[in-house]
This record gives sequence, C-alpha cells and structure tokens, in this order.
Amino acid sequence: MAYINLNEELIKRARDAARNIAIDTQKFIDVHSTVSTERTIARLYGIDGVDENGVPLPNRIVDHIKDNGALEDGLSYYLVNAVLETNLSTQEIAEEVAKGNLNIVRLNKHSLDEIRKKAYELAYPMVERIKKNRRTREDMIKNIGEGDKPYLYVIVATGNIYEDVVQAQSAAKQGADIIAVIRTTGQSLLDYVPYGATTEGFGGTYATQENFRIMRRALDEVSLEVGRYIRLCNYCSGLCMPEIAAMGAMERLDVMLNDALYGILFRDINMQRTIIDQFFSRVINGFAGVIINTGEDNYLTTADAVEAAHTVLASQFINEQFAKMAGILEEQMGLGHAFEMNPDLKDGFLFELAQAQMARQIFPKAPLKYMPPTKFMTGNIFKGHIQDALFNVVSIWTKQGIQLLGMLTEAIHTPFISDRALSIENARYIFNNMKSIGDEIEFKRGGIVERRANEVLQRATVLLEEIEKEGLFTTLEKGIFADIKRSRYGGKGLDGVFKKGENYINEFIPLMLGGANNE
Amino acid sequence: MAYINLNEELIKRARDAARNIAIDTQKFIDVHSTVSTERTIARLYGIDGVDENGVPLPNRIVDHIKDNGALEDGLSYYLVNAVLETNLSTQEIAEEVAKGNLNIVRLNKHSLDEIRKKAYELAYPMVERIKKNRRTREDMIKNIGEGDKPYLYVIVATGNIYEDVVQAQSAAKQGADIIAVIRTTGQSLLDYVPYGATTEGFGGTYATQENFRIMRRALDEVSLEVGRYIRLCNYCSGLCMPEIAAMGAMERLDVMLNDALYGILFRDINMQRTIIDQFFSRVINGFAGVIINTGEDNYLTTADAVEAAHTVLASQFINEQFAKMAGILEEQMGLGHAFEMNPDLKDGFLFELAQAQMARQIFPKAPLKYMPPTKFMTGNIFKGHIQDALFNVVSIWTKQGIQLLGMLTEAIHTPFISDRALSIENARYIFNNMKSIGDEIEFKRGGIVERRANEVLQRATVLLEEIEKEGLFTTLEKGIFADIKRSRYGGKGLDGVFKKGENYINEFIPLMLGGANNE
Amino acid sequence: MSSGLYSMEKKEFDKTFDKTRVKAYGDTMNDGKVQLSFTLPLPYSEEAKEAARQLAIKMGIEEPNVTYMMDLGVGYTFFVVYGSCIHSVDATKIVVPKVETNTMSMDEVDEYIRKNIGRKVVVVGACTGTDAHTVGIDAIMNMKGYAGHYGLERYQMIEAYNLGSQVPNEVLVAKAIEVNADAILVSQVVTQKNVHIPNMTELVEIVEAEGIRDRVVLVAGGPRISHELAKELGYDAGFGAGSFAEDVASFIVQEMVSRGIK
Amino acid sequence: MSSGLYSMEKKEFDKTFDKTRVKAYGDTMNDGKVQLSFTLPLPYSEEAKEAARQLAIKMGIEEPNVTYMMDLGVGYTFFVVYGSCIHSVDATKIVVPKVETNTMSMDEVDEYIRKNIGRKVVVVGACTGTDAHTVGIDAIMNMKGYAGHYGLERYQMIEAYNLGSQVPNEVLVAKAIEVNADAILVSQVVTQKNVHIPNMTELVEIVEAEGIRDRVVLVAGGPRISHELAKELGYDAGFGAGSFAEDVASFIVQEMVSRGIK
Ligand code: B12
Ligand code: B12
Ligand SMILES: Cc1ncc(COP(=O)(O)O)c(C=O)c1O
Ligand SMILES: Cc1ncc(COP(=O)(O)O)c(C=O)c1O
Repeated sequence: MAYINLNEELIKRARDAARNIAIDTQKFIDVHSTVSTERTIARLYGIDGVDENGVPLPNRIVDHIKDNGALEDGLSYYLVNAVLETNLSTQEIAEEVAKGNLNIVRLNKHSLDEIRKKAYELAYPMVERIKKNRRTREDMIKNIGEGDKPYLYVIVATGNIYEDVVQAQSAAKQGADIIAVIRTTGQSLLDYVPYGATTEGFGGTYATQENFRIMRRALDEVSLEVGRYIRLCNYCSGLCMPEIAAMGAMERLDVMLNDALYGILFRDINMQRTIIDQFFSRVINGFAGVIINTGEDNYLTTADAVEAAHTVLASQFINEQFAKMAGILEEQMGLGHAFEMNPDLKDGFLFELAQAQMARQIFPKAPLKYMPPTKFMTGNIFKGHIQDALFNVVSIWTKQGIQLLGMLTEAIHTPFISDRALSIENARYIFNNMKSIGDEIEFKRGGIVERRANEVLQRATVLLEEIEKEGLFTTLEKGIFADIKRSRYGGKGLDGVFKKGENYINEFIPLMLGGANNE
Repeated sequence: MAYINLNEELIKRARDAARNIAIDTQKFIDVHSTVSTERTIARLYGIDGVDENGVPLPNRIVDHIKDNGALEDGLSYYLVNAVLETNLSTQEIAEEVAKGNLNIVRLNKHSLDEIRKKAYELAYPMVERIKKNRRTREDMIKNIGEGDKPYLYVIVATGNIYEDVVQAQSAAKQGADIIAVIRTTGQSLLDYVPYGATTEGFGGTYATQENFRIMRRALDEVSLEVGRYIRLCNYCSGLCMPEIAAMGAMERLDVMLNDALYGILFRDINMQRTIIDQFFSRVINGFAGVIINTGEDNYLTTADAVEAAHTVLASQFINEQFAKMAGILEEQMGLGHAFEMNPDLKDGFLFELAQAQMARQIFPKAPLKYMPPTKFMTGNIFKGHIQDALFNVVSIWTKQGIQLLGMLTEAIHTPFISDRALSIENARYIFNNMKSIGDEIEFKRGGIVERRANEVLQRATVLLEEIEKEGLFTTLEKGIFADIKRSRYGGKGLDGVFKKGENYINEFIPLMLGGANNE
Repeated sequence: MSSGLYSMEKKEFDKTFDKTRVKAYGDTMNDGKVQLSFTLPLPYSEEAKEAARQLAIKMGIEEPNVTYMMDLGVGYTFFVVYGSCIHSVDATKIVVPKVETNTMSMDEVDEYIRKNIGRKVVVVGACTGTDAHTVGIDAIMNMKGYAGHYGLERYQMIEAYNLGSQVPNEVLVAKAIEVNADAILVSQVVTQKNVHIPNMTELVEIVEAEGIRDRVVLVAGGPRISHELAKELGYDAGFGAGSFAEDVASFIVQEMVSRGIK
Repeated sequence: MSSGLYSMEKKEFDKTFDKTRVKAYGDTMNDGKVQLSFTLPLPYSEEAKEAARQLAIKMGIEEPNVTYMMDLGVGYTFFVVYGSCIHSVDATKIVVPKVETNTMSMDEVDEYIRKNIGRKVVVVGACTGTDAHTVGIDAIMNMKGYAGHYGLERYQMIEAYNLGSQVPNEVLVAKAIEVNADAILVSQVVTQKNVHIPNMTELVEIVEAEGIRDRVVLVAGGPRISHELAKELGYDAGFGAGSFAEDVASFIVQEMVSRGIK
C-alpha cells in the first residue's frame, strides 16, 4: 500500500498521552455508576416489558431502589438478594415491584458472598446468549460471505420500522453491507428506552428491542437472498448508552455508534453520566463482537474541517484508549472521521486525502468509519452527487473500513429509497473502477499530502498533551473540542450518577470484559 | 509533473513510421486538388453569396469551370486571368458567371507569370485579414485574459443560431472557455456550404459564415463581460473541409475539428477527396492560429476502448505528422482521445489514467482534446454525472488541454441549458479541488498504469510500422482503424477529385504555409 | 417520564398500497414524493423561485420545495424542486403493447426456419435518412453481435444485408426488391425534433407504393423507438434499447409464418 | 444541390417569450422541457414503465420519455423521465412576500438604535423543541458570525442571549421575560413530517398566554422557513437559507420603532 512518511515519534507521544487521559478518567469511572447502568444490569438479568403506563420495568425497578434511598448498592445486590429470598424470577420480581407488591430494598439480606455467587449464576444465561449471537454472526459470515471493505453503510430513517424494513431490504439488494436505523430526533435525551414495535418517529425510528428484532430478522432474510451477511447498526450514545448496547447484544446488532464525547458535545448530556455509561456499554459491545463507531466526524459539522482536523485525530486517539480499556479489539474500533472540507477549497481533495491516509496509517487495523460531506451539501443534488463521488474516491484510495454513504439529498431530507440506490451505485462504481488505486499510486515525498498529515499529527499531539495535563473533564469545560463548552455539573442526566457503595456488584463486567476474546 | 517511464525507443520508431506515412501520402496530395479546394480559393479571393436558387457562388464558378472541362487548371488560373482580362472584381466575375453572362474558361489567356503575379496581389488582402484576426485574438487574450487549462469546452446544438447565442453566453458566464456550435446532422455530407443566418437544424446548427459571425460577435461581447477570451469552435471535417476552414479564418474562429480520417471512417467520405482537402484546410487553420481538434476519440465509440486504445495513439501520431506538414505548430495540435472504457471494468480508471498520461508525455506541447464518456452513458443522469466526474479527475491529473465536457444527458438529448451549467460546475469543482494532484501524486514504477501505457505504445508502434509498409489508403481499405473498411474508390465526393494540370496554381499555399509562424 | 413523543404525528394520508391508485414513493407509501428540475426563462430572483413553485403546483405537486436555484447568467434560472405529487395511476388498467412472439435462441430460429419456411430468410437492414449511428443496427446484424448475442449474419438460415449508415429510403427499398427480402430493418437513433418520424413514414409510403408491403416484414429499432410508435407508423414491430438479434429474428420468422409469407 | 434539409421541421409552437405564459426551457423558448425522477411501488417491468409514463402525463408532461428505470429490488422501481410540460405560469402576477425592511450594516444598526431607541436592544434566541441544529442560530447570534458577517453578540447596542439547542418553548419564553427581551429568535432546522409546525405554533401560544406578544418582536429562521410561513404561524418575520445577522438586526430594530416598542 502507498504510504506517507509520518513522524513515528509524534504518534507514540500522542498515543501515550491518550492512554494517560483514559487511565485518569477510568479512575473516576471505576467508583461510579448510573441509573442507566443499573437498568442495563436489570435487562441483562432478563427484565423486560413495561408497566400499565408504558414505563419500562428496568426503569421501575431502578427507580424503586433509588426512591428507597439505596441506589449506591446498585441493582444487582437487591435483585439477586430478592431472588434468593423470594425464589421468584428476576422478571417476576420486577413485575411485583412495579405493582407495588414488593419492596426489594427491605428484604432480608443474604451474605455478599452468597449474592455474588447467585449473581454469577443468574448472569450466565445472558452471557451465553450473547456469546451465541456472536458465533451465529461469525458462522453466517463464514457460510454466506460478506461485502468487501470499505463496507457500504446506509441509513434508513422513515420513522416506521416496517417501512424501514422495505428500505433496508431494498438497500441490501442494491449492494449495501450495513444498515443503520437512525433514531428518532430526541431519543438520545430520553432517560428510558421505548418499548415495542413503533411506527411514528421524526427523522428516524425509535430504537427499541422489538424494532431491533424485526430489522435483524429482515436482514437475515435478505442476507441469504443476496449471499452477503448484512450488518445491522444502531446508536448507543445518549442517556441510555449501556441499555441500548445490551439490547443490541441480545438481538445481534453488529455495529453501534458509541461515543460519550458525542453525547456531551452534541446532545448536552452530562459528562460524568455518559462517560460512566460509555464504559459499560463498550464492555458489552466488545463482548458482543460489535464494531463501535465513534463520533469525531461530528466536530467538523460545526468547526472548520481544515482548522479542526487535529481535534478529530486527538479524539480518535482518546477513543482508541477508552475502547481498549473496555476490552474492544482494534478490529472493532470504527473510529470516525469525515470528508467535510469546503468544496471550493483549492487542493482540498489533497487535504482530505492526507487526513484519510494518516488515519489509515495510525490506526492500521481499525475499520475506520468515514463520514460523507454533509455541511457543504446543498439543495443542488447534482453537485452533491459528485461531492459524494470524490468522497468515495478518497475512501477506496486510502482503504477506509466503513463508508457511510453520502446522499445527494443530504441537505433536503432523510433518504428516499432512490437516494440510497443512487448513492450505493455511486460507491460501487467508484470502488470497482478504482479498486487498486491505493496500491498503484504513490504520494510525493515531502509533498502537500505528507506535509499536511504531519502538521495535523503535530497539532493533535500538542492538544493531547495539554488534555493529559488538564484532565478530560476540564478540557471539555474549556471548550477545546468542537468549540463547545460543557460544564461538569451541567447537561442532562447528572441526577442519575452515583458513587458505588460497599455492597455494589456488577458481575457482567468481569464476565464480559476482555471483549470478543473473552471466551 | 508526475510521469510514467515510457519506452523512448518505441516512441521514436512510432513517430518515424508516422512521418513516413504522411510523406508518402503527401506525394499523392501534392499532385491533386478537389472541387472544395477550388471553392475555397474562390472564397479566399472574396467570392461569396448565393445565386437566385440559393446555390453558393463559389460552387457556381467552380462548376462552371468543371462543366467546361477545364477543372485540371484549377480556379485561380481562370479567375485571375478573368480579372486581368475584364477588370471586374472576383465577386463581379462570379456573379456574371452565375448569370451566364461570362465564360471565364473561354477568355484570352495571359501568361502564367503574369497570372501568378496578379494572383499573389489579389490574395494579399485576404491573407492580411486573416493575419489581423490572429492578432486580434492574441491581443484580446493578452488584454482580457483566458481560462486555465484544461479549457472547458462545451457544445451548443439547438439548431437555431440565435438560440445558440443564448446558450453560449450562458455557458460562458458559468465558466466555459470554448463554445463549439455543433453542426446539423448531415451537413458534412453536403458538397456546399449553406448561406446566411439559419434557425432550423437537427441536432445542431448549420455552419454558415453568417452564423460564424453572429456567434463570434456574441462571444466577444460576453468575453468582455466575464473577463476571459471565449474561443469559438466549429467543424471542418466533411465534404467542405477547406471551405469551412477558410470561413473560420475569416471570422476568427479559434478551434476547428479537422480530421480526414474521421470523415472517411464515420461519414464514408471518399479517402482521396478528404485527404487532399485536409491538407489545404490545415494550412489555413495553421495560418489562422486555429487549434485543430482531431477525431481519434471516435474510434472508441464503435471499437472497445481497452482493445483499440493503440489505434487512437497510432492515429494521433499520424495526425501529428499531417499537421506538421501543413505548418501547424504543436501548440495548435488538439489531438483527440477519449474516456470511453466500460465503467464496470475493474481498475478501468487506472487504464484511463494510463492512456491520458501517456498521450500527455508523448505529445508534451499539444493541447490534447479529451472527449468524455459517451458510449457508456445511459438515461441514468445521476450515474452519468459521476462518470463525467471521474473523466474530469483524469483530465486535471494528467493536464489535458481541452476538456470536452461530458453531459449527464449524453444518452438522451443534445444539451439543455442546465445540462451545460451542471457539467461546467462539475469540471470547475474538480479542477479546483484537485488542482495540484498531477504534481503531488506519483505513479508506481512498474505498476498497472506504467505497464498498460507501454503495452498500448508497443501495439501502436507495430501498427504504425505495418501502415508504413502498406500505405495509408490500403490500411483503410483493410479496416484496421475502428473496424471499418472503406474503399479507395467508394464513399462520397470522389467525383470532386482531379489531378492538377500544367497551369494549376494556388498562391494561398505558399502564402500561408508555415502556419502561425508565417509572418 | 412521558411517552408523549409517540403521538405527535397525525396520520395524514392512507398508507396502504392501492393498485388502482398508485402514487410515487419516497419513504412512506403514498407520500407521492417526486424530484423535478427545470429552467425558467426568468432572471435569478425570489420571483423566479415563486414561479418555479407555482409551476410545480400546476403539475400537481403539493408543498413544492425549491431546494436549489442556479443563476444561468442570461436571465435564466435553473431549479431543483422536491414535493408530493397528488396524481396517481391505476396500475390494474395498464396494458403495454409488446412484441407478442416468444424469443427463441439462434439455433431454435434456424430450426424453426428449416421446419416452417424451408429456405433461407432474406433480411435487409440500414440506418436510414441522415442517421449515421450504425452501432445499433450492427449490434443486430453483424456476425459479431452485441453483448454476447450473435447477430443475424451468423444465423445459418438467414441471409443478411447490412447497408450501413445514412441510407436513403429509396436505396433501401430498391435493395430489398433486388434481393427479394422477407424483412426490412430500419434503425433510427437521432430523434431530435422528431426527425425520425417523417423519415420512417416515408419508408412505409415507398414500400406501399412499390406494392411489396404485404410480402415484407417491416421492423424498426432504436433507443427511442417503442413497439407502440412503430405500429402507429405502419411497421410490424419496433425494438427499443436492449434488444438482441434473437428478439428480432424470432419476431420476423413467426410473423412470416403467421402471415403465410413463404 | 438541394436545400431541402432546411424545410423539414414545422414550427410547432410559438417560440416567443410571453411573460404571462412562462414555460420551462430546455433549448428552445417554450419547449417546456423538464426532468423528473421518482419511485413507484411497482415491480420493475414494462408495465411499471408505462405507469411512470402515465403519471408524468397526469402531471402535464407531453411525450414523456422514460430514459431510465432501476430495479430497487423489493418490488419498487426508480424512474428518470424527461418531457415537455404543458403548464405555464403568469410571471406578471407573482408577488413574493418579503421582509420589507432595508438591511443596514452592523454599524448602521447600532447607530439606528442609539438614535431611535436610545438603549440596548435585548434579544433572546434558541433552537427549540427537539431540534439540535445550532449552527444556524449560532451563525446569527455568535460573536464570530458566519461567512464574514458578525453575529448579534458583536453589536454594541444589542444584548444577545443564545440559549443553544433543544430548548423547550417554556424555557425560552421564561428567559425572555426574565431579561425583558425585545425580540425572540427561534431556529428550526428539522422539518421532517412538519415537526416544526406544532412546535412553532406552541411558542406563539405561550407568548400570547404570557401577555407579552405586543412587546416582543417574534422572528423565526431556518433553511426551510419562509417569511410567508412564519407570518402564517403568527411570527413577525421568517428568514431562510443565506440570512445574515444584519438582516435580522435591521428587521428587529425597524419593527420595534414602527410598533413603538421603546
Ligand atoms: C456512438 C455515437 C455517435 C457516433 C456514431 C458512430 C456510429 N458508427 O454509429 C458518432 C460520433 C459518429 C456520432 C455522431 C453524432 N451523434 Co451521436 N451518439 C453516439 C452515442 C454516444 C452512442 C450510440 C450508440 O452507439 N449506442 C449503442 C447501441 C448498441 O445502442 P442503440 O443504438 O440504442 O441500439 C440498440 C437498440 O436501440 C436496438 N436497435 C437499434 N437500432 C435497431 C434497429 C433494429 C431494426 C432493431 C430491431 C433494433 C435496433 O438494438 C440495439 C442493441 O440493443 C449516443 C449517446 C448514447 N450514449 O446513447 C450519441 C447520440 C445518439 N448522438 C447524438 C447526436 C445528436 C449526434 C450528432 C447528430 C451530433 C452532431 N450534430 O454532430 C452526430 C451526427 C450523427 C448522425 N448524422 O447521425 C444524440 C442524439 C440525440 C437525439 N435523441 O436525437 C445522442 C443521444 C448524444 C447526445 N446526447 O447528443 N454519434
Ligand atoms: C450539522 C448537521 C447536524 C449536526 C448539528 C450540529 C449542530 N450543533 O448544529 C448533528 C450531527 C448533531 C445533526 C444531527 C441530526 N440531524 Co442534522 N444536519 C446537519 C447538516 C449537515 C447541516 C446543518 C447546518 O449546520 N447548516 C448550516 C447553517 C449555517 O445553515 P442553516 O441552519 O440553514 O442556517 C441559516 C439559515 O437557515 C438561517 N437561520 C437558521 N436558523 C435561524 C434562526 C433565525 C432566528 C434566523 C433569523 C435565521 C436562521 O440563517 C443561517 C445562516 O444563513 C444538515 C444537512 C445540510 N447540509 O443542510 C443536516 C440535517 C439538517 N439534519 C437532519 C437530521 C434528520 C438530523 C437528525 C435528526 C438525524 C438523526 N435522527 O439522528 C439528528 C438529530 C438532530 C436534532 N435532534 O435536531 C436533516 C433534517 C431533515 C429535515 N428537513 O427535517 C438534515 C437536512 C440532513 C438529512 N438530509 O437528513 N445534524
Ligand atoms: C457517535 C454517535 N452517536 C450517536 C449519534 C446519533 O445520536 P442521536 O440519536 O443523538 O442523534 C451520532 C450521530 O451522528 C454519533 O455520531
Ligand atoms: C474530427 C471531427 N470532425 C467533425 C466532427 C463532426 O462532424 P459531423 O458534422 O460530420 O458530425 C467530429 C465529431 O465527432 C469530429 O470528431
């Protein structure tokens, strides 16, 4: 493969700084938990369904503990104890709690050892189920095959899961490799996960476990038809990060957007809350063999892509370390970046090429997630289609992992069925017609591309070393990423954060940490 | 500039073979003339207008000589003699001949020396007019500037010269550098040039001197407005090659399609006729400072672009030598080629790149004319627009001279005003966004691109050496170019060819040969 | 914890598919979404944009959204418009005139001729009038064929004469008479300003004037030629884009048999 | 030597420009040429193509030419169509509601405020409802501004509060009351399924319920917001794509003066 000369010393410094940032933050994470983390545990113990008002039982049971002032001990402690005490199933306990028939905080307490043992036993079936999903995926890929990289990733976003199925199957037939069901506007701010099949969303469809199931089934069906395993993607980020990760693990999702920084910056979610949630969600994603997609591409939707290029790289380094810490393999790290420079920029293409090639070399095994032009897309669909074409050129050239296909109607509406077909056609044409370009064409030593990449690397390193000194939270408070300032105590969801008490246990972490290699 | 290693020895052999082919053919040309060549001389002596039946006077006077069985002496001899004899102007003589009042063949003959002297004197004003046009062009370019290369070349083809003006001015404002007024279907087969402003054509507008004038005026106007000299292009090839070249010289056209091989192969014009016509037409084009565009791109509209790539190169070599022989500078040689490979071809882009880069290096000074995808364009305008985008990528990368912009509606209709706007936008975006790519990106030594280019060069050399042995006419009879066989005695216009007699003179050749350098 | 978000959207139209009222589809059944683009001879301005909107409304576009406008520089403006089209089509009532024969392979055609006609079938073809686009007729007739489908010249039981490009109708008919052709093939690619219509009509007139109409199969083809159009102009069949030699050959021989041409 | 070629085409329509009957333009005045694309929920077939043609005809397209059809794989087909649209628009009758104030520069606005209002003008803005697209409102309000046009925060005589994204209408109005705002700016970018309409309407209702409607200037903006729509929903003005801070500032201050808000 063609390469640019990158300053290896800088790469090492940047990576070291990022590791220290992650280690530092992890210390905070380790002693905290959140309501969403606890609800996730409830789900992993098999609690599902809603009460008569439509409130999810995981919420009901965690709120119950919270209302009884006992949250610091965490859900596992009380739930498992209740199982030991009542001999009811976890689901039955939740139902009884919801009906007001049972107070699990007030029950007689078994010894922590006994609880721990039982917790492990109760956790086992779900861990096995997730493991089995992973194997099913691996087998299907082995037996029916998969698409070449860059994978063609498209979104469906009709708001109606059944309509989404039509669009998704159509896309698969046209050549898509990954279908992402975009969530409805605002879902990431809900402090619960909606329930059941849904048909009404805005600019997206609710992420619910039933919707996951419906779509997974539809994609399995079409996978067999087209002879390619079609991956399903949804979104963790938001107030329910680990819950959605767990639902995805149960329903064999393959790719999940997962980035606390995105939530902090673009959804104004409290940083403490979401960074804690991120850890557990990544442990689950890792174990489930899910490819995570991080969201640094979003910085460029507000900041200038030439000016802020180094923030993207810095964030990739940080996300890499956070992912590692949660047991995610490099092969599962879909680190994000984006083709967002002003199309009027002279030689802008060379700058985009530099950024993409640099990311490729610095994260050689990661299935980089490459985002299309969005900011400079306009209502001119014809021009838009060729902006997307150049984006595809850079991708095949620099061997990106996941190509989030640009849509010619980006500035107008969420994709119509034909928009998707045209963008798949665009990518397939270019990926095939330029197949070997990355091996056949070389970068001039000391040319614009090489110089630009090293400049970005240099600035990212400086930034990371600054963050290393200040700490991640302080950096975010100062507005260093994406020009957005967030307070440590502001944003949504802070009230769901708590310090772990003495009895706190979460057996799923030891069971799942170590990711896809944890057998 | 990035380069590929080409076998210089092969280039030399190919060029030598082409030179010999041209020299050999020139021997035939030198002793022949045609009715169209004679009509051209009439026009250069100032004869214009039509008779009461709409027949052009140049045709009337040449037919008159032919009908009197005296064609072998050529027009100059009788016309100049008539001037000496009657003291009428050339135009008056033509009018009298057309009215049947005068038989110039039957007049008393002055001595050949006297005629020659007078011929020179009569030729002088037109030669000066053309020279002046050349200077006007040079001055305008110096004063108001011109576009960067590759020049953006678009066609207008409404059939109505006044509608063409609207479209042309619109295109210039959007950024076009060259406007080509496509001729109506079938005009190249007319053995006369229509007269006056015309408003009804099919898939194009008649090439008439008045139409040339109207468009030149419109483009001068818009040139001042946009601050770029806008070049005007029309078509010589066909039964009136030199006549149209002369009209173009008089009306300050800047670019002219000029290729006898095109006429032979694609219009079934007799090869003797058009190769003779080509010589004089190129002498005129050369002297007028016109950039000629040759038509080897057309081979690929019938033959396969991968298989027949070497025929394009061979034809470029031949056209180069024919152009040289007619006094055309390298800077005026818009040798043609085309982006016509099947878009489904794996790595087809690299093959296109190879061909374009090879042509660039073999003809370093020529403003290569690069034709867009046409054969593989479909009614899918969206896909078409990105095929055109990749074509633009190859062009800016390999520094082509004249970019004949592809239209997204190529397979549907001659361009609408908006089609042109979109294709100009396409090219401008890519040319600017990838400006320096040709200097920044290198070709892998011994890679697909280099190997492909040398293979094409090798095959072209073999072909040229075969033609060198057989002679050009025999080669054409055997169907070696574009899979099309043409007989030496078949096709249109053979009856207009004659062997020059003893009294034959054409003072314009010595006056103009030597091209733009002939001052 | 409200699930109020669920109920914000009213179902504004019936989302079930109705074959008698098929509407365009963007991302929801019956949403009627269409994309339009066109130029208006009006200077770039808010007024021109409004004119574009009004034009779209006249076409039956509800809530047209002019997503883009481009100044073409000479008092003309280009528009891109999206919107919901109110019109629908009754798909249960659609009948498309198609060439009614079933297509046989080259060998089957040869076999069919041997069995049912018992002699070689003579076919004459050309690209007529001022049209010089021979690739289409070559695709049908040349030995080599097109996209892996051999042309008529390769058929053992067909004698094929391809006269090439820009053949005057008189010349084509004269050739047909000379070789006693069973079928005449006409290719028309240039359709600008409907130049093909008078040309195709003229051929039919000549064939009729020569009194051979009933003993030749008359076939037209080209990217913009439909069977319907060809029939209207008096041909026996028309073949559009993506036709192959076997389609034409199958039609010719079956038509000959059904009309009793021997 | 015939010039017969000249006379083949009949003039089929009037080629002169008539401002009362403006038609789309391809390459000849009044040719009516338009391009369309859409999907039909019908399987890829000749019948689907005919349905596409018929739909185009219903839209007023003469001689629609289905230039392309693509199988979307699940019983749906995508079409590209060209044709001549018979409809025309009377451009002499077009009136576009525009924001009626003339735009001043930043310095002029400050000067205007000093002269005519004599105190700082207070502006509160937000991206409301579930909408998180702050770039637009930031473009208008941020110090930094947009495309070289400074935002309201930089105006010496304007006190600007930008509440950011996903602000509930109640919160926005409460803030306006708290700081005694002269103008409220609302940004709405997500318009999917018309989600902006109820949200924008709600704001007006709250403002009215709070009894402050007559002393605030109410302004909406976003890429799909037109002045017309904003007026309809009860706002004083609407600003679409390509608006700058000076447009809004000029409107606010002139509106204040004309309504006597001091
Ligand atoms: C190649 C080409 C040329 C070549 C032709 C070479 C040659 N020897 O044929 C050259 C360069 C000479 C040329 C010239 C011109 N061309 Co041209 N050309 C094309 C091009 C790029 C491809 C056509 C083609 O070969 N298609 C491939 C064949 C296999 O497809 P096909 O013809 O559709 O044939 C299939 C079917 O239709 C059917 N079929 C066709 N004929 C028949 C006959 C029978 C009996 C049957 C059964 C079936 C059948 O079967 C075939 C196989 O499936 C098209 C654009 C495009 N991409 O389509 C423009 C195009 C056809 N040309 C066009 C024009 C205007 C011209 C010119 C008039 C331009 C000018 N003024 O100079 C000239 C003049 C030509 C003339 N007098 O006819 C226009 C026509 C617009 C219109 N609708 O009227 C087009 C659409 C381009 C454009 N957008 O302007 N052209
Ligand atoms: C950047 C962006 C984002 C960023 C937003 C970051 C941020 N902090 O703003 C992120 C990544 C977070 C995002 C998320 C989503 N987005 Co978004 N996004 C865009 C994008 C690419 C650019 C928008 C933009 O910044 N434009 C630049 C600004 C300067 O222009 P502007 O907003 O038009 O503002 C100008 C004028 O309109 C006016 N103006 C605007 N507001 C106001 C207010 C006042 C008072 C005045 C006077 C003037 C004014 O002045 C401004 C300057 O001239 C568009 C696509 C596109 N190319 O347009 C999609 C787009 C807007 N997004 C879309 C969607 C659907 C979403 C999501 C809902 C997707 C999902 N389900 O996850 C989410 C959720 C967001 C939410 N809840 O609102 C759709 C909206 C479709 C529709 N018409 O409803 C679009 C069109 C993309 C698409 N095709 O799907 N998005
Ligand atoms: C990392 C990440 N997570 C989540 C999302 C989407 O989340 P939401 O549902 O909040 O729009 C995005 C969208 O761009 C993202 O980049
Ligand atoms: C060299 C050359 N001459 C002339 C023409 C056009 O000539 P005609 O008017 O015969 O179509 C072309 C068109 O492709 C050409 O390539």
